[in-house]
Amino acid sequence: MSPFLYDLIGLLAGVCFILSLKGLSHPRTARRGNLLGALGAGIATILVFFRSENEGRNLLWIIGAIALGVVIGVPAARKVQMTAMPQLVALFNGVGGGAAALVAIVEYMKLGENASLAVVIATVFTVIVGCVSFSGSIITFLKLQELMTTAPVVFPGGRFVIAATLAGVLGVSGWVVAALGTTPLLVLALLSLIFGVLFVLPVGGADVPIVISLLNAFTGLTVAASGYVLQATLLIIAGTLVGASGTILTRLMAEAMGRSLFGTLFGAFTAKPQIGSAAAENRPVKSGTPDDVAILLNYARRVVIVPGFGLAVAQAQHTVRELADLLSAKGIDVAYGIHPVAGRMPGHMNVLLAEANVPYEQLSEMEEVNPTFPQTDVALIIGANDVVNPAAKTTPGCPIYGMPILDVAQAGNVIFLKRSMRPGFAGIENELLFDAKTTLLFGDAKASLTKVVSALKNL
Amino acid sequence: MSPFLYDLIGLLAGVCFILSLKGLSHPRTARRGNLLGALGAGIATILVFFRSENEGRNLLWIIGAIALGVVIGVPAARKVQMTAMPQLVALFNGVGGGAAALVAIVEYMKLGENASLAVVIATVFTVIVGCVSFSGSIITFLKLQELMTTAPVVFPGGRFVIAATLAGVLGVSGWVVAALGTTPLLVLALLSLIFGVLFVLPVGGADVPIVISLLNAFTGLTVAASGYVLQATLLIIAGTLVGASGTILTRLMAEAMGRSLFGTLFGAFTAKPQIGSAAAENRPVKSGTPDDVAILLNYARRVVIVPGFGLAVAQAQHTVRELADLLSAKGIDVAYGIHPVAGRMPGHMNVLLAEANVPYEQLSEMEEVNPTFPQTDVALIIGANDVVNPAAKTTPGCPIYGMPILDVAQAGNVIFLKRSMRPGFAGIENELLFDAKTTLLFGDAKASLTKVVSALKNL
Amino acid sequence: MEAIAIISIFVLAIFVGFEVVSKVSSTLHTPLMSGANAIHGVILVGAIIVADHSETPLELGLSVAAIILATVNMVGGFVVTDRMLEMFKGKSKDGSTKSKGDK
Amino acid sequence: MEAIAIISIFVLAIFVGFEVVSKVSSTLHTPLMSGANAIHGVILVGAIIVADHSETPLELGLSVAAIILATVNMVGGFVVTDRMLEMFKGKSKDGSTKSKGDK
Ligand SMILES: NC(=O)c1ccc[n+]([C@@H]2O[C@H](COP(=O)([O-])OP(=O)(O)OC[C@H]3O[C@@H](n4cnc5c(N)ncnc54)[C@H](OP(=O)(O)O)[C@@H]3O)[C@@H](O)[C@H]2O)c1
Ligand SMILES: NC(=O)c1ccc[n+]([C@@H]2O[C@H](COP(=O)([O-])OP(=O)(O)OC[C@H]3O[C@@H](n4cnc5c(N)ncnc54)[C@H](OP(=O)(O)O)[C@@H]3O)[C@@H](O)[C@H]2O)c1
Repeated sequence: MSPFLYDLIGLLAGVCFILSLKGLSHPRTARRGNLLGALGAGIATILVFFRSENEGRNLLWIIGAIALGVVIGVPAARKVQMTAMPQLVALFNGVGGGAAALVAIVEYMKLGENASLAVVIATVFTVIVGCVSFSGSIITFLKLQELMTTAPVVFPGGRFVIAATLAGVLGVSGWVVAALGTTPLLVLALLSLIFGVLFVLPVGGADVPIVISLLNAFTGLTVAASGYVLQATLLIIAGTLVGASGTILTRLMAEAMGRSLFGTLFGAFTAKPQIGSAAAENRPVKSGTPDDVAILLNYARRVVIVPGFGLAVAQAQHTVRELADLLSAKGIDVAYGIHPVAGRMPGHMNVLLAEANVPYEQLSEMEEVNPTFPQTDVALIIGANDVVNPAAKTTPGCPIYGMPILDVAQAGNVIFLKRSMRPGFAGIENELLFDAKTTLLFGDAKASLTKVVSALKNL
Repeated sequence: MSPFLYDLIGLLAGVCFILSLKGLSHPRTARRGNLLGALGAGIATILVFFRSENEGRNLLWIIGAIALGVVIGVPAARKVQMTAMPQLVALFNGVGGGAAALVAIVEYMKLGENASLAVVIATVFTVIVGCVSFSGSIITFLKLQELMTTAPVVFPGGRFVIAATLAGVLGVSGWVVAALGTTPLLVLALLSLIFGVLFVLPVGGADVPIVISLLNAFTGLTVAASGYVLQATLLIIAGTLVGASGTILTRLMAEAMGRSLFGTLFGAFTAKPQIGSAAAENRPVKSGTPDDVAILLNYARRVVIVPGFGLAVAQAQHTVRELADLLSAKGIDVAYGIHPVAGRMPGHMNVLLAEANVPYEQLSEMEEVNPTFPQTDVALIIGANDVVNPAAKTTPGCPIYGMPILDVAQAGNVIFLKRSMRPGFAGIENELLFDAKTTLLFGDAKASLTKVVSALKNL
Repeated sequence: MEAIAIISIFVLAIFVGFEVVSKVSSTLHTPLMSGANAIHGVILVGAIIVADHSETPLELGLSVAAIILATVNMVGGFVVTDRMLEMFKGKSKDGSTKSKGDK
Repeated sequence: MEAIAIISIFVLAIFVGFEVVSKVSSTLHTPLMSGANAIHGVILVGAIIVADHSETPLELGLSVAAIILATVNMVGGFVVTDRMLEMFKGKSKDGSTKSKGDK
């Protein structure tokens, strides 16, 4: 194919990516946007086989590797539980970053002494950022999958280790630029992998999605840099798009969670060993039976349901809808108060409740629902914890301090459905559990809800 | 200056232009946006003197011409009346288009036989569109300045003349591409100028701002094409930006006026000689004195003031504010109903009333104020006509048919302040003037308002 | 510059132009149009380039005319836009130092 | 391609990226992140290019690994995004044919 035609079709794929991001930003066009992105990616992948500079080597290897990737990726994406989606996204992002780093390394081996200074710098950038993105994403995956603690991991002197690693990364970068060998590049990759781990470890659970989004933007930039090295305009465009939109998205997410982006990023350098978290106390709480809960609900005029991560774990979205329908039928005003970061990914609760066909009008965003709590008789909190934890307002220095919360304490009665006294994702105690107007109903959210529903029917 | 540095600074100017358009889209940043645009233009202008390919010829001529342009442009822009701003914008747009056409012609003479096909095509495009933009803008200027009729000018067989001219333009374009001489290019320019005139003549007054915006976008594209011919990336970026944003803006404007863009553009081909417009009738109307008006206002609970072009002409914005303050002081609920195309440019009324320090909360957009007319006792229409003309709803085929209007007929009483029975910009009769609940107060808006204010004080 | 680079820049600039103004409120239509209008006055750069290499009097005459027109477009455009926007600014402040200039 | 062309494309693409997503509602944050994530899977193109000119087994091994990783990123990313968005679509319709797949 003539280089001009090749580039022109590549540009078309780039336009698909732009339209894809544009589509994904509006609810009505989101799905089409995603399909357009896939179309662009498909065009780009087929196109590369017609590149005029191709040497036609290793064709079987290439096709085999693609097939293997499809065989791994599609089922993983198809079968994953909704609750586990965030970590899958993190993982996909990580492998993307890893791929970019590998591409840069191979191309560097190939170019050897012929690499221009700009190319070497782009390579160093890709290797560092790609590796950080890879190992950092793995850590976020482990945190989200709860294969390791979700609380910030801070060890004494940690910030010096991190600073030293960073200095090492920069030093070795200089070495690569000066000496131009494969060995320093591999050392650089190794150090960057370590840095990625150290960078993400001290990030508190609540900030994990922000970090994923940031690493996503980073990976975009490595793709752009690879595009420069490989002289592939499409990669420059696509990578820059993702880098820029990812940066904005990270900022928007941080805003939605009331976090400072700077604080999150440099948590590594500022975090102090944890204070007063997860201190299992033995104070009295008021626990109730499903009948108690049913009675409270039955005589309410307005009920706000606050769903959280536990609802997703228990897959209780259909049961909660049944309860809400029952209450509505009794003339009770029912609304869902959706916190932007309830669950484990932004919009998690909307997705789950949409799946259960909850009418859209009943879903209220935090800003809408907060002013109505004083007129609310019962706040029914199902598997949520951090998003209603008053510590976010009252305890400076706790990991969620500054995050806007749902003001359920203003409601007449507060009911928690959870399995135990264990804290939520951020690992901090919730004072509201001990409040006089709080009733706890222990047990799996779905089982508890089922019991409440039948109790309510028998009233 | 090294070409790379030159291009880099040029790109910086391009970024200024992007930020300028971005700033201009938000009320709070609009002014800064405009300054950024001026900064970019300044950078670009100074930069071009350091271009490495410069031959350094004609420097005095160049500087003299710039000085002359400044001496003409700045006072014109500084001294113009607010009411005459739209036509000034049209004129500025036209001269820009003319400049682009001239640049293309000179470069073409220079290149002669050396011009590549792509360059010739870009030149032809620039000459055609630049000339259309030039002569079309002059006609809009004449219409807005009321140096010629604002009604659509349609002569029998007009559409054939236009079609023939267009065919001529295309034919001569082919001649230019084939024969590559200066003569055919000048013929092309001449035909394009004629086409521009014919294109804009049949456009009805109400659609003029849309046409200005469209010609503005066109001029942008010619600048981009010139950038291609002259290999000046900055011109490509700046021109494309204006072309794209101008196109969107044209669509938004057409939407705000409830016009179909297609209908406006191809008015030339579809317009039929005018029906039933401006037929000066001799039917009875109810005219009143300033005292009558003052009494009506005094006993109202809610008054909506509808300002129009006549308010701008009479410079009555301060007097109208005085009246509104007086009414408010009497406990009467006062609002301004702002039609998006009242006056002669979008936002015209907002500008005028802001100048008179009318509180922002009192300005209501059409969509807000229309539902309140049934609860309104008096609609006070000051120098407006088309924007309250029910013919837009009732008379298919009239020039403003389909434009959303302010529903003043729903109010208890309607008062018109105007000088005569003459129609408005679109040149069509307003039935509302003859309505039983309408009172007319003839005279210049400012004088009438002053009288009403003093009558009101004496009540 | 290569054709594909020019086309890429062109396409991307279209998207930037579209996106950047797509949310503008109708109040700002006129100033935005006027500001965009001033921006295309940057054709002045092109006019200067052709004037710089004009050899015949005809070429020089035409390009000097182009410079004058382009300068009027650019300078006048920014000034008139600024004047329009000046009207808006008083809203937040008390604005007692305004309302001069056009009567 | 010339350096300035690349820089221009880079700068313009930054603006496009910024503008295009700047109004997204928080409900769509996750699908958007996931979709953008899938888009950078286009590094697959780069992986294929380096695999195509790999000569030593080491080079080939690394680039085959890169292809696998990039394909997982790209294909998996689009599929998972689609699954997330599928949840939203039922809102307007009656949606009786949904709510399968993840229990
Ligand atoms: N949305 C996002 O973008 C995102 C992403 C990553 C992290 N985060 C963070 O995640 C947290 C979200 O807050 P959240 O209030 O939704 O969740 P949370 O604070 O993690 O609390 C979830 C609660 O659900 C309970 N639970 C778990 N499984 C349950 C089951 N099967 N049945 C009943 N209860 C169950 C848990 O208590 P028991 O163990 O006692 O049952 C826990 O208290 C915030 O810290 C947020 O910053 C959010
Ligand atoms: N806003 C825009 O973007 C724009 C741009 C171009 C065109 N237009 C078009 O302009 C029209 C605007 O509608 P409009 O209702 O504001 O204006 P209009 O329909 O043009 O009516 C203006 C009225 O003001 C009266 N008038 C003029 N000078 C006056 C004075 N000194 N004192 C009192 N009355 C005076 C005129 O009647 P007398 O002569 O009897 O006094 C006339 O009836 C629409 O057709 C619109 O489409 C709008």
